[in-house]
Amino acid sequence: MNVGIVIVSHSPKVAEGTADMVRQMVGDEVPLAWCGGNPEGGLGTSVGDIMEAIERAWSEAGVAILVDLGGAETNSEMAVEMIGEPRAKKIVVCNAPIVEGAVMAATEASGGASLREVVATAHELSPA
Amino acid sequence: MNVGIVIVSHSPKVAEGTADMVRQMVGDEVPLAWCGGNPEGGLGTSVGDIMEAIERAWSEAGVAILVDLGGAETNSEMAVEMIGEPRAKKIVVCNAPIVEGAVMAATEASGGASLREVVATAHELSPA
Amino acid sequence: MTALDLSRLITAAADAIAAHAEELTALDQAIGDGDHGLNMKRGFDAVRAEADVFAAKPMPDALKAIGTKLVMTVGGASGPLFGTLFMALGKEISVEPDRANLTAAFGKAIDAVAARGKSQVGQKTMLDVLRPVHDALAGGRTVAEIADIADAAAEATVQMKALRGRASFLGDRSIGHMDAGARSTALLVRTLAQIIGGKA
Amino acid sequence: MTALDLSRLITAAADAIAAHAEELTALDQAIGDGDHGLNMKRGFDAVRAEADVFAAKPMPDALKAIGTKLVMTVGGASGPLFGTLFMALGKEISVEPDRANLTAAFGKAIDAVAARGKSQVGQKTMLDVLRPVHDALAGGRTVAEIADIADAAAEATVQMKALRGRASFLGDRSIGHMDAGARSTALLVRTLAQIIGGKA
Ligand SMILES: Nc1ncnc2c1ncn2[C@@H]1O[C@H](COP(=O)(O)OP(=O)(O)O)[C@@H](O)[C@H]1O
Ligand SMILES: Nc1ncnc2c1ncn2[C@@H]1O[C@H](COP(=O)(O)OP(=O)(O)O)[C@@H](O)[C@H]1O
Ligand SMILES: [Mg+2]
Ligand SMILES: [Mg+2]
Ligand SMILES: [Mg+2]
Ligand SMILES: [Mg+2]
Repeated sequence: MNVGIVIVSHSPKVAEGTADMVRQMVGDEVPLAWCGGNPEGGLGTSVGDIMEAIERAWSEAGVAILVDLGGAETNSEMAVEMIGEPRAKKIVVCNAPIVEGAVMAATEASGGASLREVVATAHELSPA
Repeated sequence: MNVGIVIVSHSPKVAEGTADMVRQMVGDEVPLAWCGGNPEGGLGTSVGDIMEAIERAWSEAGVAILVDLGGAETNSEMAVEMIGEPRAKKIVVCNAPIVEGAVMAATEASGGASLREVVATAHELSPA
Repeated sequence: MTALDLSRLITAAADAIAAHAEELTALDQAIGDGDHGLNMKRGFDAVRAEADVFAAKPMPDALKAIGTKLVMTVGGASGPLFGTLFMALGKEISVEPDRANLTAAFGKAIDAVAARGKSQVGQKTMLDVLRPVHDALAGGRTVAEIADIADAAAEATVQMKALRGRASFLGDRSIGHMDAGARSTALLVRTLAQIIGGKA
Repeated sequence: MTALDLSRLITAAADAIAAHAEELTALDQAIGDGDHGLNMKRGFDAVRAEADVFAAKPMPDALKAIGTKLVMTVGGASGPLFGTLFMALGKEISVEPDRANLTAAFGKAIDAVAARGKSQVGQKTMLDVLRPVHDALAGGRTVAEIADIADAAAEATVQMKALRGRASFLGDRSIGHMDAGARSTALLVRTLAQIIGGKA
């Protein structure tokens, strides 16, 4: 089973559009879910939505989360902690750009790469 | 006059959502335009649409273009060449992630930074 | 502390946030994305809506539940940060806390916030109010003094350069504006101090 | 070359792309985003729709206009690349080109494509067909030979690792599949060769 990809943006449009681009590259080979917007639908992120997206993209091989700016990262880390062990140790919030990272991570995941390899591919897109 | 920002994604949703995030940070202080999708509206980019977006975000201080993947970059460079001198030398296609780069570049531009400074801020987000 | 007390504290805190939502948003607009007031109001309104449910629980459970509610409703970076503060406080606090226990628990809760935000004092965040408040608590200051110390600490963020959160995108241009999260923290501290002080 | 000839060439090229659109898309699906057939068809259909307008122009202007049309309509990375090929060809070619002029102009046009794509031979792209075709043209090969050389060159991309374009995201997994842009280039070369050869 391939590693799953979760896309968490402040903007639901960015998250959905990124998922479209990922699907175009990897089809249905990779579990994929996205969420965006605060609990009222404005720009922001929602811990509950992130937890549900992780659920939808869940894979025993692990899940890589791509986020945009600060709050998306903090809320995603919070979501992983609330999901708790044993699953939390198979979920990584990537330090990578959201759009480019999602496409590259998903492409890597579609080839059957491990969570570690998928995350490493995404991290290569960020300054050291 | 502040440097303008143009957002060019394969996905119109990503481009529009990124523009929403930029507006939330900088309001109307920065000329801003976006485009996305191929000439049929599918995922891709359109040189004509990019040229029009540059027109909308035009500033005598220059324009920084943020793009997502390969084709968006090549089509943006083509658009700049077709616009031609004297404006072309005031337009830079940034080597930076689209969402994070657009927010950071616009934030920098809103402070009255030069095109060189705006582009440098975006470039800091990419691996050397 | 009785259930009535906790319910009153919650209501007062949510009222204070709601009354200052526009001010908080304006602070965030100057050097951020202008949603801090809305975010805090959304979270504290949600907490107030279940004030009686929380107040019926033992103090540790009540604080954990309040923290979880904030985490799930705020929608900005401040959500997991304030949420973690309350959740960690609930984990460390006694059912009938005295000042020593409260001080120790508060210190650990601040450490948890710093870990969540990968941040520390001096970076122009809520931590720049939380730490001085903890020090004042540990130093035996009165509740009135603590409220003043919190305000002064928020004021002191004006001259800091932001190194965490969205304001850090502005670099030197973040100097000269008060941090929104520092302001909301001071506001909460004064509100709680007034009620506790009024009672004492 | 008469206006009739150029119009026939355009129509034949557009027909060939349309007939192979699904094959090109399938190649791009294996190691890309699966739109190359659609992209090329969109571009060449647009060129065919104005075949007579282009054919009425002198050769240099016709090629530049065809290139511009491809740039504006293809919608993928192949648009500015094929567009640049035709635009640069139009800039270098004579009104009545002989083989020497065609060869020189084609060489310069390929350089322009390489500059546009920041790419070179061996990176599993259209350049891996364009260069061998230019060499064959320079080496005095017949049009039939040139068409075979183009096909072989496209076939040779199967074993290459992609270093440009979307296929490069796959790293080693790009090996074992033909590059879509190399295939469409070979297709265009054979189509033009057949018409020019049939006429000669
Ligand atoms: N990494 C962090 N560590 C500590 N506090 C932070 C951090 N990031 C943001 N903050 C605090 O959160 C406040 C911003 O909250 P808010 O506007 O609700 O969230 P967002 O920045 O996601 O829009 C800041 O003013 C600051 O006090
Ligand atoms: N940088 C480049 N240099 C040369 N050729 C390239 C480059 N990038 C892509 N190509 C060519 O373009 C083809 C892909 O075209 P297409 O699928 O239409 O565009 P996209 O990759 O934007 O979806 C590739 O098969 C390759 O031959
Ligand atoms: Mg904010
Ligand atoms: Mg926000
Ligand atoms: Mg393609
Ligand atoms: Mg494409």
